[in-house]
Amino acid sequence: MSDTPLDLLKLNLDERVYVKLRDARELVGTLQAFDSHCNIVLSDSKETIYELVEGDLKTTERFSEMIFVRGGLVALVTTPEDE
Amino acid sequence: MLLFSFFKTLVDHEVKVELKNGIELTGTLKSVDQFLNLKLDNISSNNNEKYPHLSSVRNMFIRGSTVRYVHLKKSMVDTNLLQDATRRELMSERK
Amino acid sequence: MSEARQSQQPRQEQKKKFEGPKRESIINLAQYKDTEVRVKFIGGRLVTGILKGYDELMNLVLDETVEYARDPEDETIIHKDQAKKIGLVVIRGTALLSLCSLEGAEIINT
Amino acid sequence: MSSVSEILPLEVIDKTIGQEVTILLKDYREFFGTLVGFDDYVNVVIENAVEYLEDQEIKRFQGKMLLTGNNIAMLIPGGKPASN
Amino acid sequence: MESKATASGSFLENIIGKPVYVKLFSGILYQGKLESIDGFMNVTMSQVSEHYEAEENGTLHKYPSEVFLRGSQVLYISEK
Amino acid sequence: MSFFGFDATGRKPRERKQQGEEDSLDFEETYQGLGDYEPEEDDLLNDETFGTGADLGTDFDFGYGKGELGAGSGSGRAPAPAPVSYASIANAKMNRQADCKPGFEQSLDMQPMESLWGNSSGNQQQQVQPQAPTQFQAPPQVQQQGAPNVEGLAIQSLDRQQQMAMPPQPGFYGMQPPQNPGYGFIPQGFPQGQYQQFPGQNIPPVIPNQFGNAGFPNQPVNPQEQFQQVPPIMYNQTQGNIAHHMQHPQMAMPPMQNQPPVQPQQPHQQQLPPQYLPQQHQQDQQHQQQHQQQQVFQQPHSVDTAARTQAVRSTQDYEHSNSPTPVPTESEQVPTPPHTPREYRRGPRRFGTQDPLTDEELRRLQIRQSKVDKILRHSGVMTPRDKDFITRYQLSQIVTDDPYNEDFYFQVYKIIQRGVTPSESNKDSIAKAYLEHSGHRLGGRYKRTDVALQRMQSQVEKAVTVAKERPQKSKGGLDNAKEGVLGKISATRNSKAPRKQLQIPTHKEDSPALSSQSSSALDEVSESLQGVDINAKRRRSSYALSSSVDHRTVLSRSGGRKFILSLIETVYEEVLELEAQLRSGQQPDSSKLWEALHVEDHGFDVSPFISILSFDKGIKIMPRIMNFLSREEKIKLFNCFFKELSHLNVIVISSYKTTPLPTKDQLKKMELFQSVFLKIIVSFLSSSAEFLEVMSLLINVIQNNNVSFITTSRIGLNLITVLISRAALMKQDVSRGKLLSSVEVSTWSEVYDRLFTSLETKLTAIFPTPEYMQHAISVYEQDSTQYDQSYIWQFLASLALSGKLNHQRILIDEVRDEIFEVISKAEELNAPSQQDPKLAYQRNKFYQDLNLFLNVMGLVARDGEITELK
Repeated sequence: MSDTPLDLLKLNLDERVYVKLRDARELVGTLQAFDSHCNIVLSDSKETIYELVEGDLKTTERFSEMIFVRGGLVALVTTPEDE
Repeated sequence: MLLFSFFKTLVDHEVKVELKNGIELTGTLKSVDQFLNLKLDNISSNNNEKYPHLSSVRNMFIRGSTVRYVHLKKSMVDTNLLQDATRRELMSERK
Repeated sequence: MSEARQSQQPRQEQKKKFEGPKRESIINLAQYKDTEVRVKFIGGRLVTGILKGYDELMNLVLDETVEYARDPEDETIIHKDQAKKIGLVVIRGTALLSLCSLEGAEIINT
Repeated sequence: MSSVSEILPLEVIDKTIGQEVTILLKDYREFFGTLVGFDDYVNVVIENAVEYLEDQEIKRFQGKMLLTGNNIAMLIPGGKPASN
Repeated sequence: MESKATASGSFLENIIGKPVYVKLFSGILYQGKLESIDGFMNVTMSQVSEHYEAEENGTLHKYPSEVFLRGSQVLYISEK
Repeated sequence: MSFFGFDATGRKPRERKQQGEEDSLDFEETYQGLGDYEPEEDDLLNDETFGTGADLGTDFDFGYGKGELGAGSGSGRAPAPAPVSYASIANAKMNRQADCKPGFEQSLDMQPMESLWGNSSGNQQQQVQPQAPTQFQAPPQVQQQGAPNVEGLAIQSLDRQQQMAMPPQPGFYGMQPPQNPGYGFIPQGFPQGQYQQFPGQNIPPVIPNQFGNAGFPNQPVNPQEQFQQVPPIMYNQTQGNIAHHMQHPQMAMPPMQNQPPVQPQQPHQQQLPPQYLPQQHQQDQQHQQQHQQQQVFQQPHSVDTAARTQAVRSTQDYEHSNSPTPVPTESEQVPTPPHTPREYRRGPRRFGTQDPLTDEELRRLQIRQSKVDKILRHSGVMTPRDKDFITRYQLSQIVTDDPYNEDFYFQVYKIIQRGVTPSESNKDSIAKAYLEHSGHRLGGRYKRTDVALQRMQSQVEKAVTVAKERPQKSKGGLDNAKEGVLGKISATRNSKAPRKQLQIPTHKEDSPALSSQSSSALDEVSESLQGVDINAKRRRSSYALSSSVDHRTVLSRSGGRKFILSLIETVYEEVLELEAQLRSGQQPDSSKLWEALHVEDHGFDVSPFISILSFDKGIKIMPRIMNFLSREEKIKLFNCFFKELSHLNVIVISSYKTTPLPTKDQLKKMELFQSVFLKIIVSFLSSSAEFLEVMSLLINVIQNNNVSFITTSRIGLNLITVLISRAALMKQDVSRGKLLSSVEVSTWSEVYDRLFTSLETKLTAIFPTPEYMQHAISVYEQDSTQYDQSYIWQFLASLALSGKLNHQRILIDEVRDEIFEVISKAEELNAPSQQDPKLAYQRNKFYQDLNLFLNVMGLVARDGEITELK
């Protein structure tokens, strides 16, 4: 049934997913929607932004109850370990 | 076309669009097209100091490809319907 | 597993289908054939060479090609001395930024 | 312009099948290996590849590798003289 | 949709289920078992470990469950 | 020659065509020599675009050169030739030429447009006459009427214009009124006020920069000069931009059963599963529909600017096409529009006052005008044919002949939203709305009536097929690129799907690696489990009271998380298919659905069906599944459910033993299960279950589970309560005409005994620990300060009800302490000092719950002691 990659993504509908973006950002949220461009809609999402500030790694976290993510930025999607 | 369909239901709602260059714009979504370009009305930017040139702008056309996120309210979305719509989109693409 | 060696025939047919309804490109490369040209790439690479062949998709074939190293920090600086001869080269049209003829021109250090 | 010259780029690549080739990407990356085949989008399949980043070898591979075409800038039949 | 065996197509067809390396444009290398691939070059892999450029640089992360990699970011897919 | 003056070869497009390009798009025939300017004898569209009489200018100035814009300019139209619209010319031309194009069917692509849009002067659906040039005359006057006095039009009057919009012609989904320059009419659906170009100011529509030519930024450069453009002339990204605010027809699709967006995550589902209304066509409902739509769209629903800009754009085309005056050559300065003093709003704040133009404003107008003229000089990048080509191409991307499937979310969302008026947003209104629309067997009012959407769609289909056929005739080829002067638009670049980078041989059979995945889930199960003896007697559930059970281990024993998730997705797909079949009136065949549920699949330790229910989305789909299952299948499903109750994730997380400190999400999941699945069981039991079938469910629970463990879970206890109370009810229900047969009575007493003995001495276990209760309250922030124990006393009451005297005595003995604890808690609240009504309510509730149980045995607790019930 889940023979193509997008089907794997479909399995995770309504489940928590971990999305890694191109620009050192990560999101964990409940997968509500996606399309073949990999545009994604997550609910109750937590975004983690990694930045190098004066040499050391700074992480900022932001929450959003419903968020649309542009497909072009998405690099990786999997299920989160445990939140 | 799923996301296009989704955004159409958000018209006249207030959304926060975050661009790839970090600018965040809160405004009322006025219209969207199949490339997910957005038109926002009476926008206010929350990181105004960083981007003063936006202070006088009232409505704006945003090119879809420059958008990073669009933050919405849960009340605007019927999640079960959206998930079913996603399933249908995949089913129709597979046919 | 023998890789599908593209026999001549499907290559021909495949290529033609690929182009679909031809559209003359707006630059007539025939005039540059066998002359020296300079090619800039998306992403900053720079080469010069003798234009040997081309197709509608602006894929090019250059001979006696020389690649110029770019200055890591500032893209615009060209180190003429750190040139590398790389011989016959096929250039992908999709990566082409600019192409110009070098007849009567000469690269200077900037 | 007469649309095609005698020497067609895709034919040059076609002739390189079975021989060594260096592939330069748009960024600072290069691959050197035996060209196995390529497709309409000029995605390239090479064998026993060596991956270079800014002229430094970072990885050697056995077996085949599919290199996506949308980042390929140049293909050098027979490999790049300086680097191999 | 019928598709004739292109070089890339037949290569991919034979490596499904095998251990592979997949590198993205960002330089991140993923090592694991190739589960499936589609026409957009999207990839799913299992038992995945993540490295920067090469394993020698150490493992950044190990993913317990299946991983989806987006096609437009894939630089190469190679047999292990 | 145009800016891209190429095609140096000058060969006739006809010959270029013969050059053996047999498989090029026949679409190409009508768009041959894109961007060329030699007069094309055989290009029909060319006439349609330029009109027979007009000469082919070298430049196309977007109609802003000569043609006066802003019908309300008062100074009347520039002396353009009599307004002969393209459509009429095209009609005449088409009729003459229809025979020479064998493939080109007689019906023009104009015809359907006309009938669709009718005449804006209100004669709705008048049949299409072959020559309807007059059809296109109406709009300009209407435009005139609509804007009697533009001079000094304040913003209010503009808005008023929009309010008294014409009753919306039933617009159609997903299709922008084709803005082809040839169609010089204004869709009737657009309120008249739309067409007011900002008085005295000709702002050209910006060329969609999607295809690379310079978009004219319509924001004035310097901030001070910024003024509120009314109506905000925002340029329109693509011609095909769907003006979703167009009056889309009232669609009577029943809403999805899920909660309305107003309460997005509201856990309780509506009981009645959604069904999509079977689509039937019935013409006779038309006027009734018409009336309905107008009524629906009279709400103060602002027509969004996209619709307005859309209309503005069509106006410009109309203007241009209407007066094909010779296009100014480069040298000829574009004449600035006549400078009759124009009053218009200045300054963002001053609304409504209509003071004459101050000099300063006049000067600013000048600057603005010069800027506009400077830009205009570079117009003409796109020939009208290119614009037309782009429009049709975009149209082909957007237009869909199956809006229900392609625009599913939007369509159904709108129905649900409209169905629920903000005031009564509770479940019943959804049910009512759903019932009204649905063809549900409980009788929706619209069961057989036509649906506005279907009828509207058929009307659109004619228009759509023509628009769709043209650019998509060669959809098949992967790289059927359409190239125009502005570069290559390859079909793979469209918005529907990203570019395919690879062709993967899709023949699955011979590649062994792939075949194992593609086989159906069932053979996969049997394949992987050859060793296990399928019908081995299932071991008693492994749950000792104390063992902590992890959701993952349960999953792994039923095929693994991925396997279960793929089952759920198959189930969803089946349900969607079946609902689609229902919608199209066919008799749905639910065999595949039943198979996907794996209820009868004993190949695993834990039945996959139970694991399906441990995912929220598995629970949520159950009501919709029930729609399609037969009675027998439902019985089997419930038997399987009760047999493996202790494997059910929601039982595990709702037992204070296995989940001492439940998280908020877990509590939400319990809530969801309670509201969805428990309701299904209750409704099934009450409507169609036989007595012995209830008995078999109970036996399944007792035999295959550690009943005491089940009772430590609130959900488990409720489930058992439901069963025994149902049994008790059926036993007493004399009205059903037939008393229980002796067999039924004896089975019931035997089953009761088995149940009772399995709980005896462990009855106190049904009471959660105080810490658990405290935690549950705090996590779930229930306003009440006390953990609601009513479900426990209901259980005890139903147990006592069906038990004999000795059972009741044992019950009381075992829970004596809990009884007195409740009484003492109630009395604590009775302290005279506290008059807080909430506490009083809470006190009564304590007694109420307790008495539920005590009354069964003729006792009552009141004011601190228990007495005989009189």
